[in-house]
Parts: sequence; structure tokens; C-alpha cells
Amino acid sequence: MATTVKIQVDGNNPVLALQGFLKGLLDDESIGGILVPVHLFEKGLPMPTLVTDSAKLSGADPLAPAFSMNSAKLLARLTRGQSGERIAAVLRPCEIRAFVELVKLNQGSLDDVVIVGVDCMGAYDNLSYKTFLGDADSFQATLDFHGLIGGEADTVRNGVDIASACQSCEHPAPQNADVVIGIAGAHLHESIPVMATSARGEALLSGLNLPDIESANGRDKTLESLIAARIVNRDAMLEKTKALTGTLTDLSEYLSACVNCYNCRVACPVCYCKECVFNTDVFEHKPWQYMEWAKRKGSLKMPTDTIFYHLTRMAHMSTACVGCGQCSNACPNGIPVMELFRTVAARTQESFDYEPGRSLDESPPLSVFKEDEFQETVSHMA
Amino acid sequence: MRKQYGALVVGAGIGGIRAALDLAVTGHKVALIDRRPTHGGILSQLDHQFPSDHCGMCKMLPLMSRDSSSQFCLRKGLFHDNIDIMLSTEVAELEGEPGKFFVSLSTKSPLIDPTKCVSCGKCAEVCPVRVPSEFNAGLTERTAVYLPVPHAIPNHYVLDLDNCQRCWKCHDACPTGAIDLKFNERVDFHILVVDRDPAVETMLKDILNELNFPLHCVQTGQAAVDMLASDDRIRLVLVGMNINDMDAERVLTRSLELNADIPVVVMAETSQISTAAAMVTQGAREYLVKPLEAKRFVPWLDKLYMRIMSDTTEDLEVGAVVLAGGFECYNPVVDPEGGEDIWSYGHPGVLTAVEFERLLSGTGPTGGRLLHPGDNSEVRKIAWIQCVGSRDVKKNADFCSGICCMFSIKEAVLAKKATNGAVETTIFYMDMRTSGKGYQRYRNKAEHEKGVRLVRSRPHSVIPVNDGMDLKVEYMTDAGELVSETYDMVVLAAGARPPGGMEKFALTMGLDLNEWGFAQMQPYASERTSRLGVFAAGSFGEPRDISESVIQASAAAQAASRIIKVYDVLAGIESEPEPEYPDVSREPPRILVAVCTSCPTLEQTVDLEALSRKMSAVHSVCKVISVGATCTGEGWAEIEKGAAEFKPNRVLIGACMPYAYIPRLKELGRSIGLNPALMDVVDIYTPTFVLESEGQAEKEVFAALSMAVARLQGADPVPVPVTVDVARSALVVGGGLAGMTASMAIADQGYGVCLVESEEELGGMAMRLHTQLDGSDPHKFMEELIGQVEKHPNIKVLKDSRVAISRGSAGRFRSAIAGPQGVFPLEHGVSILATGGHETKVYESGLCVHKSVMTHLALEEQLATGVLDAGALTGVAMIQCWRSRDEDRTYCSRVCCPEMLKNVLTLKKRNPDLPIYVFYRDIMVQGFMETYYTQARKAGAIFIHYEPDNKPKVAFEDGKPVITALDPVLNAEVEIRADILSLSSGLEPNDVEDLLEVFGVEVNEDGFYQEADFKWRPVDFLKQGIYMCGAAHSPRRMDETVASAKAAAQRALRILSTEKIARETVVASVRHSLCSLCQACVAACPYGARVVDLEEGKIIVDEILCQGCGACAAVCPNSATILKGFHDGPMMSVIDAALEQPA
Amino acid sequence: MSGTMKQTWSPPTDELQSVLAELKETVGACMQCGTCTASCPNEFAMDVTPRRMWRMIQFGMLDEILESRTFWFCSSCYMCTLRCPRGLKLTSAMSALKRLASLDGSRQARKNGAFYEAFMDNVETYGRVQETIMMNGYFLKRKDPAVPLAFIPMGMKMMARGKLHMPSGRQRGLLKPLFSKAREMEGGI
Amino acid sequence: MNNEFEPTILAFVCNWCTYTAADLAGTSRMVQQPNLRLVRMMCTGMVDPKYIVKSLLSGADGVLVSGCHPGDCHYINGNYKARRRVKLLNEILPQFGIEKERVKLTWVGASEGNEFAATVNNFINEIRELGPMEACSMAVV
Repeated sequence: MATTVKIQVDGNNPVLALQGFLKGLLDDESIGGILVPVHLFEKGLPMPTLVTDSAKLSGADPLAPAFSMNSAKLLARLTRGQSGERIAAVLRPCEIRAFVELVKLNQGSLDDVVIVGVDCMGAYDNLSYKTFLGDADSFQATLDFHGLIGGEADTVRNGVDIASACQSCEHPAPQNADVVIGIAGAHLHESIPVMATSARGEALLSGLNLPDIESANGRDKTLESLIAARIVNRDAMLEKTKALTGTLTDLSEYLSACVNCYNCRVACPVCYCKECVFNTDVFEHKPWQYMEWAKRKGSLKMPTDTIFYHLTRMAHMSTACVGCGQCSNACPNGIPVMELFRTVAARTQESFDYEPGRSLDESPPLSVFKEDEFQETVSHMA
Repeated sequence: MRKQYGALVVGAGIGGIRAALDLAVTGHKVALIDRRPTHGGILSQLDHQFPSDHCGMCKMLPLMSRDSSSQFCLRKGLFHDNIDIMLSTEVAELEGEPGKFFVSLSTKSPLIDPTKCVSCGKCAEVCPVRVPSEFNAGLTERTAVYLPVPHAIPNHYVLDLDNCQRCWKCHDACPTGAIDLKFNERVDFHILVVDRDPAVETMLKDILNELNFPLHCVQTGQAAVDMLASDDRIRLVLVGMNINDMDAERVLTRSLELNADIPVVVMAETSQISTAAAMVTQGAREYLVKPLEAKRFVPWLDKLYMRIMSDTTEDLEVGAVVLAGGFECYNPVVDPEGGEDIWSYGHPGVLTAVEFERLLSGTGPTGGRLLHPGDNSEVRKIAWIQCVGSRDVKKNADFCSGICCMFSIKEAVLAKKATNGAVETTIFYMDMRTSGKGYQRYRNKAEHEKGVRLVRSRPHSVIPVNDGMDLKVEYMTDAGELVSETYDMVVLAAGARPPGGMEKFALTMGLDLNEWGFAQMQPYASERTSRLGVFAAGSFGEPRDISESVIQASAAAQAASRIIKVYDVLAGIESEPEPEYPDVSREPPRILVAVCTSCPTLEQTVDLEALSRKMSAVHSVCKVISVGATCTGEGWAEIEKGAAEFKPNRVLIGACMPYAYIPRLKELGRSIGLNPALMDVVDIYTPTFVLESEGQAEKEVFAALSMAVARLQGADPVPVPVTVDVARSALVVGGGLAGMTASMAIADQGYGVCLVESEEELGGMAMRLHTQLDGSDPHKFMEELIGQVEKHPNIKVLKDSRVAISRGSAGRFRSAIAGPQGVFPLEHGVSILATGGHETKVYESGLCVHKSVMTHLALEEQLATGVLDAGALTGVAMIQCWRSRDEDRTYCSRVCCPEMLKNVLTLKKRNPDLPIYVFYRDIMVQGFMETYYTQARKAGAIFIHYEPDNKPKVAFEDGKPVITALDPVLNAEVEIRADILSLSSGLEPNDVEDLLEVFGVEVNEDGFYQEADFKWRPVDFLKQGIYMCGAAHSPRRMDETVASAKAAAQRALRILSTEKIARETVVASVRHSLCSLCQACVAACPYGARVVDLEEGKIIVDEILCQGCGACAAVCPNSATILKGFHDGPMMSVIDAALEQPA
Repeated sequence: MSGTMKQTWSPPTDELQSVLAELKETVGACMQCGTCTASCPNEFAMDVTPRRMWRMIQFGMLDEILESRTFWFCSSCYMCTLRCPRGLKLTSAMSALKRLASLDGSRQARKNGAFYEAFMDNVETYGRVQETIMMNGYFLKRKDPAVPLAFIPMGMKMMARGKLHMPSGRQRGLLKPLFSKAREMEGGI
Repeated sequence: MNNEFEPTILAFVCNWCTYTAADLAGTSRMVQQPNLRLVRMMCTGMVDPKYIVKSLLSGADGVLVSGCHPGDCHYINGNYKARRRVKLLNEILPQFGIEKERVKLTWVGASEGNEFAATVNNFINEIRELGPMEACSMAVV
């Protein structure tokens, strides 16, 4: 039975209690730093921040319903090669799953990192977060979001709801973390349950001397109903997107606002290429080529290769898509990229029986093969 | 002057090709000849080879210096800079000695000019002749002018003069005038007739007038000789045997003296035939029997004329000769014992194995569908009958053909596959000889998974029943019941026979033959014939399957290369240096397009002017020129001229059969100073033959050309020569027979060898052998070998030592060997793993408990050392497959049956009345070993078959074994009381787990080394520069071990024989600035050619190991890894070009 | 011969031994493929298949061999010899077995061999079968008075269809040289 | 469907097996429908999904990927890798109305010229039924 402990919450402020917990972690000799979202300014997005001085944890807010970017890529950068020091990273479930994918792709390493996963109730996309904040102080807003200041926990605030990716996310609980902060179903004004989910987490928790509890009461049930609701949302979203993109023309229209800025792939945690192939010389066409293409049909949309880009990205990354929604978040023209990707990913992941982030032992589908598989893919036409 | 070659390889089947390639890649010039008009031997007819049940022959092609050999399907053709292939060619004479053989070759002309033939097939359309097609094993017919195989390149028609009716329709039909029947040269073909009979003169004058040959008739020998001396126009002499001033022989002799090139034909009476035949051996071309009749004489003379005018001879000087003539299959029709009747061969449902193979072939009579040749109905029940013409003493075949068992299982599996399992397949066999690597598993799979039925019984005949609709097969069950079954098809596993004309060939080559008509080979050197310097490759010396043929071919190549090296055959002949080409990388592409217009079909279907106009409009095409006939010297000159005038930096040729041009682009490159990698040839003719609809061909041709233009636009113009300095010595692990043989083979060529043996003495497992079935003395052989190895100046022997570490790649490894004297560091270019095997240790059936129980090896030892007195024994029992071919070890150990026979024969020799009982499953004695089995039976040993689910039971009474087992023939339990029980314990590979780690190689499920490809690269590891041999590869007998060791040495010499290994055209590289180091490419590379350098943070490509498959490029998401010649950019331009519609 | 039995070794007489040794040599190389049996036109009538017979010879199972009537049914058509892949002289072996049986002289063997011997004697003497004389010879050899009576119904039928011929001396002795040549070729067995 | 429609097929074929078979089909004069464009690759294992997508977007009505039979890949296992890639595209493309049938993977051995011709003919017939690829008529791709 895994160790479960609790963090005592004083003054109805779980954020402060979590800061205390993180300080405790940082005080542990084995941990050199903590990557955690920190409110660097009073009214801005909390940004992933690498903290080495526990004094600087006063801005940390692991519960903020903001998701400025997927930290998986950042953590990859922190763990690639050997830094010599172990760090802890406080991550959302989708960030962990993305990070696991990156580890499989040799972009990062789990060797010297302690993953602290936090149950995720969802987050606003970057523009909506500002609306959500309104005039409130960011910490207050966080507490409000979790229903700690008057009223029920509800994701709609100031007329905005959490990102559609979060609404349809069926993974609110962290997988493959070392330590899980189980806020789902917890009485956050009293205490926060913390579970060790690996040997490394076990060792770490035992050093903190926190009081043991039986288990996180009500967490499973809360998660269950949350997931059920989100799956309903997800399926509706998939159906809707399918209907919107059923033909190539529909897809073009769906993507008509795309300006080939490639922000979606920059924001994507699993798009790990240093430089996207669409940015390389391969797509530096010659003037006469453009002319020839234009001549074939009488006109040529510039920039070119838009659908080609999106389809290629689907081919490359859809099996690793964790549905974090950062693509949509990053799109300057509001294209629902996440919806499109998740719709494709649902099919590709199912067909290879692959779930990104589920296990390090599962190789990315296109990096392996079996001799005796997918016989139906091969046609015997003659 | 005679053309010089390192070696002559006779026979261009799989053995010949392997031997030729092995010699060619070690830098030797090879002449590869075959008497057939195509290369490939029997494999050109076989589409499917187990275990994959398809073809993978291309894997034989060299992995290094790939550019100098063909890079396409090996069945289509073979090009290598060092190999000259001569087809329809035979050896007429072989003189001289090792190191300096003089060879005369005679080549039959195809009578069709290959430079003009465009393979349009118009000639065959008009040919009235129909004869059975050799390619389809007689299942279809061909014309007299025909394509020998459908897939070869260059694929030109040939005229089979023997079957030609001389209607000359093909000549008139040929659009390019390729068929050259020498009509115009007849007036210069003067014929001298010497005969006293005036009737002959009158008749000949009549005939020859019509044929346009000038005729000179004389009545005396003297007049003939005078005329020959004075008139140099005479091209043929016909001499009658009735002249009386001198013997006809004398005329012949004088004629040959005056001009050996003038053929002399003897005209004899019936009574003089024997003298005439003798004259043929003295040099006459042939003899005719009088009276001459115009009906036969005219076609004869016509054909003789064409042969004389067209056939050619060539004289070579070669260092060594490799014979790879293969074998022929038993033909029931020509069996004097009447095989045709017994097997109802001739009934459309009765086929030989090769015929059946053709029936399943895509290029066969049914296009690959399994249909009955009689009525094209679906085939429902097929029986295979094994040992037809093999293991048959009465057919002078007291040998096992060795290939048929697996062949038949494969065919049954293929039949199942072709019918989705619907067809019922039954194989009738005597012993199912599955003693090769993985064969038992293949059999088990066929039997238990695919549903192939195996019946141990030999049907005596095949009888058509039901008005010939069905075929009745009767056989005995073990229980003694006579069973009669009907099939709609019966396949005869026709065994091997010596190649046709073997006796004459042996005479020409000076070879001894064995009693079955195969070449006599030497003990412990199965590649050595009775003539020094003449070696046997493939299955020439003994029928063998593909894998063993390939090993044998490499062994023969090794023996030949040793001769070439020792006699320094090609000293002084220097190879041409690689030319340096100007760097055109900074210039924008300028492409010269040359369109070959030699064949009228192009002009008929394509508007050349419009095509030229459209092509000129394609970007970066600088000029489009039409060339008369590209494949001729003139055509080539036109391209050169065009290149000089328009100064292109890329050249595209549109012609027929691009494959044939690829080797010639090198020449063009030299002459116009352009890297051949910047040239391409595309086929623009096939669309003109195939497509009927208007304008369609033009579209296709345009697409083909513009796709090639797009490819050339992106061709990488900068060749970066990367070379590896080769450490020219070898590391051989294992000092047994295999390791020592391989060491000697390498050391004899002048390279250093470090031989590492883990035991304290050299010798290994073979030291336990005291006798051999062929009577040779293995002990003496081994002692001599050990002596040679230990004395050899190039071999360093490290005993009691182990390889601790080995790093690096082909050409340059660094290893450390730990021994009693400490650690010995070594730099070497290649490694050979010959770690051997051992007798399996199993402790049951009283072994190690009762003195009366021992293994075959121990029995051999006791008999050899005299510990055991055979005369004092009253009964001996032996059990075969004791722990082989079952769940523990699903393979046949191959050595136990011969070992058992050896002991049986020794015991019987010493005590003829000694009862010997051998319990067996299948007696595995392939090839000529079969005869010892016959001898053992004759000597009175009793062989009792048992099934694996009812093994003999062993009990002991007073320490003596009592064996009880079911005798299936008596259907009764027999109880054998013996003094001695000898067990075949089988052979296991030695434990090499540590070496797998050290060398980065793998073993298969049985613990034997995993080769790169079972059939085509049997002694190579997948990792280049490391080779395997001996019992660590598979269970092998001594001569087979030697062959594998020589083969491994030859493969290793490929690397050792060069100072530097050059980089290839098609290799992958990494654009580090784009690379995210995800290492997907490292995992995808099947050759281990990629490593990640953590310090540098780079993926490194080993360009020697890289084979250019592009798996890395496809798996790289952002094209950080690229394959030369297949960059993303150009590839997408090609796709664009393909889809472009000309305006 | 179904079921199982234990092999027993009974020491045969010297004379029998030597014939048996010859037989062993003749069929020693047999590998039990069964071609002979499948080829044999009389196999249906044999109690032991030829293949098993060779096996019994290899094992030296003299008693069982002499029990059998198989070799008496061999009509010397030579089909087995023709088809044997080991080139064994199987028809000769059958003849040798017949000789072996005669040497044995036991009642069973005499019974089994009587008809054959009478037949062959008859053919050798008269150049063709003289049914009446042959039957007399057969009855004599059987030395059993009941035997002739058993053949009466068959004799009557044959008489009615004209299948019984009166003795004729025309071809007498014509086949004698053939028989002696055959004996010579079969190596005196 | 429109009788006038002649589909254009792009075939990525491996150098060793299918290219040889295609050549054999051509030189053996096997009847083969027009508008097949062969792109010779060293191995099906090097067919980047990009190429297939590019082909379909640039006007190919169907894409054929064809290589050696399982176990016969000249490069050991390239064909297995190709199979996964085609499988992937078969999942992605139908989402956008690009029928699964437009991307085919087959194994055609070197000697199977007839098989190749039949495969191409059947494929073209199938595509003819499906009609032209949508991308051909779109200005935006």
C-alpha cells in the first residue's frame, strides 16, 4: 500500500500549504530545484519557473487554473544530458504524459527528476485567463476557482470557461508521477492528501515527516464523475469536429485562417524537432516552381503547403498527442487545432493500441513493428 | 594476346555467381561463363525459396563497393566492374597449370545483334516453330526465336538455330535489322569439296548454286591440299572418305596445319562411321553420312554456315578455374529403367518438382495460379513422391540428392498458400531429411500449422484411373495395409544427376569422376577436384541446397584466390584510378536530354518534335537532342558531341532498358568529364510497346523524362570521398578445425591472424574423431593442420585466452584479448567467430551409470584405441536422435547418423556376425554419404524406425541394456539385449553469451550464430566485418566445417584485400543542425550503422555499414537525416513532375 | 500378425542357418520402403506382407518365417525385383524361402509347399500344366487321403467347362533347359 | 461516375522486388492501364508519409506503395516499417474524405510481373469507381 500523507491547510489557503510542502521538498538534500508555476507578476500568467531558493517559492501556485505553456518541453531541456542535480517538477497530468513521450524520444530523462503531479481541474487558455482574473489578485482567483471563497467550485468565471481541451480531457489524474497531490475531492480548506506513487516518491515523502492518512477520501469518486463528464464532452467534440472536416474542402475551410506561422507546433509539447521540416530548405521552393503550380490550376494560395503541413504533423505526432490544447492556445487566429488533432489522434492511437504517456515501456508506434501484424493493411489485389 | 583473368568461373548459376562475386570483390578479374543463354541457373526458374518462400537473392550482392556492382534484382542481371559474363559459352580446351591456365572458349552466337534488338518481340510473333519452353520446364511452348527468360537484362531475343525452320520470317519482321543471318556474305563463303563420286559433285553444285555459295570440287587429296595452300578464300572443306591418293585423315591433318580455322567436315559411308567419328576427335568439325539428301543437307549447311560465320572463340589466360555447373534433375523420360511408365510421367497431372515450381510462378503457364495443366481445373489433391531417381541403386543413384525433402515441403506449403489452404497436400517419403539449419522447424510448421500431410511410405507407381482423370497412388502403411488413394496431381521429387555432357566436360577439364558421374572431390577439401587449380563451387561436386552451395562457392573462391595470390597472376596489371570530376555544385543545373530514336516504334507512337519542344520547356533542361542508336558507339559519340557543345552539368538519356546503360555511364563520365551520379537513363520505350490509346504513350514518355529531370535537378553534385584505412589483419576466435582453417586461409594470403583459443590446446571437437567414413585419417589431418598453424609466420596463437572487448567497425576493430600473459591489444580489420560446439551432455538411459552405455563418439574412441574388442561382443544397440529434433533441441545435429554408420561399419568389419540394432527416426545422410547407409544395411545391421511419441525404452539387467521398442514393420514389440548401447547425443553450440556482448552479434533460438541471411549470406553476421564458421554456425561434419571456414575467410578477405574502403554513392548522412537526437534513426537502422556520440551530441553514420536503405530518413520527422540521391526536396519535385500534365 | 509379441531366438539347424544367412545377405539392404508389397499382385492372399517377410529374415525369426505361407503365393512376376529401389533380388529371395521351407520338412511347411512343388514339377516335366497329373502329384505330396475328396466338386466343374485336359506328351521336357538355366542364374538356390 | 475520368496513380516501389516486377510487366508486354507513374525507391521502408500526402494533395488519385514480401526485404525489415506507416495514413486520411482505398500497400516479388500488372489494373479500376481526388479541383492545398 502506497504511502498517503496529508498537508495541513491553515487559514483556508491550500496554496500557501502547498508552498510549504514545496519548501519542504526543496529543503531535502536530494532536490536541487523545483520547476513549478510561479506568479511572477501580480496580474499575469503564472509561468513555469525553476526555483532553487525556497524563499522564491512565495509566488508558486500549483493550483492556478492557468496553463501558459506545456512544461514538458522545458523539463526535457532541464533533464537532457546530466545536470548532476536532481530536481522536482510540479506538473499537470498532460504535462507528465507529454514528458513521458519526450523521454521515449530521448529528449529528456526521468533519471534525475521527481515528478510531482497535481490533479487537474482544468485551466483557461491564456487569453481567457486574463478575463477570468478580471480585477482579482491571482492567488485569490486560484482559491476562488477551487471554490474556497464563497460558492461552489465552478469553471465558468467572468463569462469564460476553461479551455476546450480541458473540458474534454479524460486524464485529470496524474499518471507516471512520483508524488501525486490529490486535490480531487479533497477538502482543500482542511488538508491536501499527497500520495507516493513510486519508490522515489516514497523515499521523498517519508523524509518530510507528514502525518499519514488512510487514503485520499472521495478522490476516486470525484475523479470518476469528472472523467465521465469529460468523456461526454470529448465525444461530442470529436463528433462535431468530424462533421466539420469530413472532406478535404471542409478541412481547408477549417484551416482557412492558418497563416503557416507554425506556432501550433512550437507550442506542441511532443513536436520535438529542433526545426520543423516545413521551415527547412525542403520547403524553400524556387520561384519557377510556384509559377508552375499556379499555372496548373490558374491560382495558388500563398503561403503554400498549409494542409500538407497539418496532415504531415498529424502523421508525425498524432499518436503522441496528449490533448493538452496548447496548439489551440498558441494559434493567433483562433483555429481549433486541438479539436482537429484530438479527432485524428483518437483514431490513430486506438489503431495502434497506444496511449501516449501511459507507460515508458510502450514504444512510439512508428518506431517498432512486428512481423505478424496489420495484415489487413496489405492489399492482395491481383 | 590472350585476355588475362584471375579466374574462370564455369557456370553462372547461384554457385558461380557467388564465387565470381567473391573473387571480384577481392580485386580479381573474373570471366564468368555459362553454356545457357542466360545467367542464374536453375534459380532463374524458381521464384520461391524457403524459409521466406519468396526470393531474396539480391542479398548476395556486395555490401561494400556497392557502386561497382549492379544494384538491382540479381535474377535480372549481374554487373560488376571485375566480372565479364559470357553466355552461350563453353570451354573448348583447358591447358597449362595452376597460376597459368590457357583456356579456349567457344561462344554460340544468338544470331541477333544485341545492340540492335529492342526486345519488341515482333520476330517471335511471326515464328512458326513451337518447341517446349526450357524456362517453363516444358509446360509451355516457345518459338525458335525467343526470349530465354522473361526477366533478364539486357533481355535480347536469341535464335535457336537447331529448331529453326529457315523461313526467315523473323528476319523480315525485325524493325531494327537486328537479326543477322549473313545473307550477303554467302558469296564469299567458298566451299571446297574433295570427293571422287561425281554424283556428289553434281548434287552439291545444284544445291549450292541455289544457296549462293561458291563451290570448288576436286577429286584428289593432293588437289585439295594444293588448293587450300593457294586459295585463301576457302572457308569450309567437305572431304569424302573415298579419295584414294591419300587418307581422308591426311587431308584433315594438312588442312588443319595450313589453317586451323577452316572447318573440315567428313562425308562417310555408313560402313565408315567409326573412322569418321575418330576423325572428329582429331579435329574434324563433324561427319555426314552418305548419301547426302538435299532435304537434310541444305538446312544442315545453311545452319553450319551461320554458325561458322557468327560463332566466336576466345582464348584466355587464367590463374584458377572454378566449376559451378550445378546438377541436372532426373528425367523419367530418358531413364532406361522406364521411369516414364512407372510414374505415368507424361500424364498432364504428373509433374516434376521443377515443373510444379513453374506452375506456381507468376511467369509460368498459369500466371501463378494452381491449375491442372490438363484442363485448367482447380487442383484439390496433390501428392509428392520423394526419392524419384534418388537413393535408387538400380538407377546408379546410391546417393541422396539432399534438396528434394525441403523442396517438396516448400512446394506443399506454397500450394497451400496459393489455394488458401484448400488443396490437400501429401508427401510420401522414406526419410524426411531435414538436417539443415532451421529445416526441422520448417517441417514442423508445415506439418502442424499448415496441414501438410507426411506419409512414411514409398508408392511404387502412379497409375491413371477414371479415364485418366485421377491418379492412383498405392502405398503400404506401417501396419502392413495396402492403401490406395487418388490424387489429381502428383509431383515427382526428381533427384539430382550430374550435369549433361559431364563425361565430355570432365575429359576437357581433366577431371576424375566418382562412380555416380559427379566430379570426384578430395577429403577435407570439398572444393578441390582431382586437378590442381580447378575447384568446384556450388553443387557441382555433390548435390547441395542453396545455403550449402553458397558456402561451397565461397570456399572455392577462397581456394582460387589463394592460387591467384600465390602465383601472382595479375602482377603488373594496374586498375584504372578513379577519375576526378569537376565540381559543379555551384552551378545551376543544366540538363542535356538525349532521346534515343533507334526503334521505329517510338516515332510511330510519339510526336518526337512535340516531345522535344515540351521537354525543352521543362525547367533546367538546356537542350534536347535526338540520338540515332544510343547503345552503339556512334550513338554514344553523338551524346558526347552534344555534351561538348551544350556543356551540361547533368545528362539524361531516354532509351530502352536503362539497366543495361548504368554500367556504361561510368565510361561516359570519363569521356565528358562529368560525375556519373549526375546522369540518368530512363525507359521511354516500354510505353510505346504496351499502350494502345492515342497520345497516351506521349504522356507517359513525357512523365518519365520530366520525373528524371526533377531527380537530376536535385542530384547532389559533390561527392565526398570518405575512406577507412583498413587494419589488414584478422582476429579468429576458436582454435578448432574451423578457426584454424580460416586462419590458414587468411594467413596464406599474407595477412596477419590472431587466433584465440580458450582451451590450452588447439584442435577442438574434431580431435575426438579417429576415423572417417571415407577411410581418411582425421587425426593425422588435424595434427598436420595444428602444426601448420603453429608454425605459420603470419599466425599468432593465443591459447587459454578470451576476447575481453572488441570495438569499432568493419575495416578497423580494436580488441583486447585476456590471457595468461595479461591483456593483449589488437587492431584488426575483420573478426571470425569459430567457437565450435560440443557433444550434448545428457544424463539418462544409463549414460554415466552403466559402463555398457556410451555415446557414439565414445564408442568410436573405444574402438579406435582398442579398449573395446568387437569380436567379444554379442550384440550392440544404438539409438539415434536421442535428444535431438524434439522440444529441447528442435534441430537435427547432422553428425550423428554418419557417426553411427561409421561405428556400425567398423563393428561389422571386425565382427561380421555381430547383431547390431539401430533405432532411428530418419536417417540423415545426404549426398554420397547415402552409400554408407546402404553398406551398413547390407552388412546386416538392423534399422528399426521409431516415432518420437513412442521412443525405445531402455532398462538394465545385470548392467546390460535391454531395449524394448515397437518394430513398425513387424508391428510387434521387440526386445533387444545388447552388450553395448551407443547413443547419438547430438551436437550443441558452445556457450558464447559473453562473446555476443563483446562483438555485438546474435544467436538463434538454438544458440547457433544468427547469420545475415540463411541462404544468401550464410557465413556473414548482419554486422559487417564479422563472420562465422564451423559448428558454431550450424551442426556440420568435418568437410562442411572446412568449407564454411574457407567461405568465412573469403568473405573476410574482401575487407583485408584493400587498403582503404571507399564511400558509396547512396549513403545516409545527418544534418546535425536540424537533428534533435531522438535516435529514432538509430533504432530504425537494420545494419547498426548509426551510433549516438554523446560527447559531441551527434548521430554518427558509419558509411561503410550504411547500405542506403533510407529507413532512417523515413523515420526522421524533419529530414535531419537524409539519403543521398533521395533528398526530400528532389523527391517532392519528382512527385510534382509525375503529376504534371503537359499543357 | 497383430498385437505384440516378444522376440525369441531359437537356434536353427546348420543347414537352415546357411540358407537363412544367404537370405539375410540378399535382403540386408532393405530399408522397408514397402514398394515390393505395394507392387505385388498376390499380396492380398499373403498372410505376411513381403516387406514384413524381409524384416523377419533380418531378425532371423525362423519359426515365424516357416509358419508363413507368403512365399508360396509368389508367382515370380518379378514386379518387386523390378521396382525395388535398392536393387534387391526379391523374387530370388522368395524362391530361397521356398527352399528353406522344403528343407525344414515340418508338417506345416510341407502342407504349404505341396501345391507349389507339384505345380512346378509338372510344368518342368511336361512343358505346360497337365492338370490331372499335377493334381495326382499334389495329393501324393500331401500324404493325406482326405485331400483328394475335397477337390472333387471343383474337378467336376472344371471338367464341365472343358478346363481339364487329357495328358499330352507333346511339350514334354521342352522347358527343362529353362528351369536349369533359371536355377543357375538364381545362384543355385 | 464519369467515364472520361482517367485516374493518375503514383506508385512508390522498391528497387529490388516491385520495380523489377514492374519492369518485367513492361518488358513482357503485360496489358497495363495507363497513367501509372513509378517512383523507384531503394526500399518501401524509406517511403516517408510526407511523400504519400504530397502525392495525394498534388493531384494523384491514388498512391501505391509496393515492396518485397515479408522476410525478403533486401534491407531486412523495411517492408514491415512501411506497413505501419500505411496503416497510420489509412487511419488519418479517411477522416478528411480521402478514402482508405486511395493508399494501397502490396507486396509484389521480383518475378511477379503479372501480379504487378493485375494489382495496378485493379487499383486503377477501384479508383475509377471512387472518382477523382478532391484535391485536384481545389485551389487551396
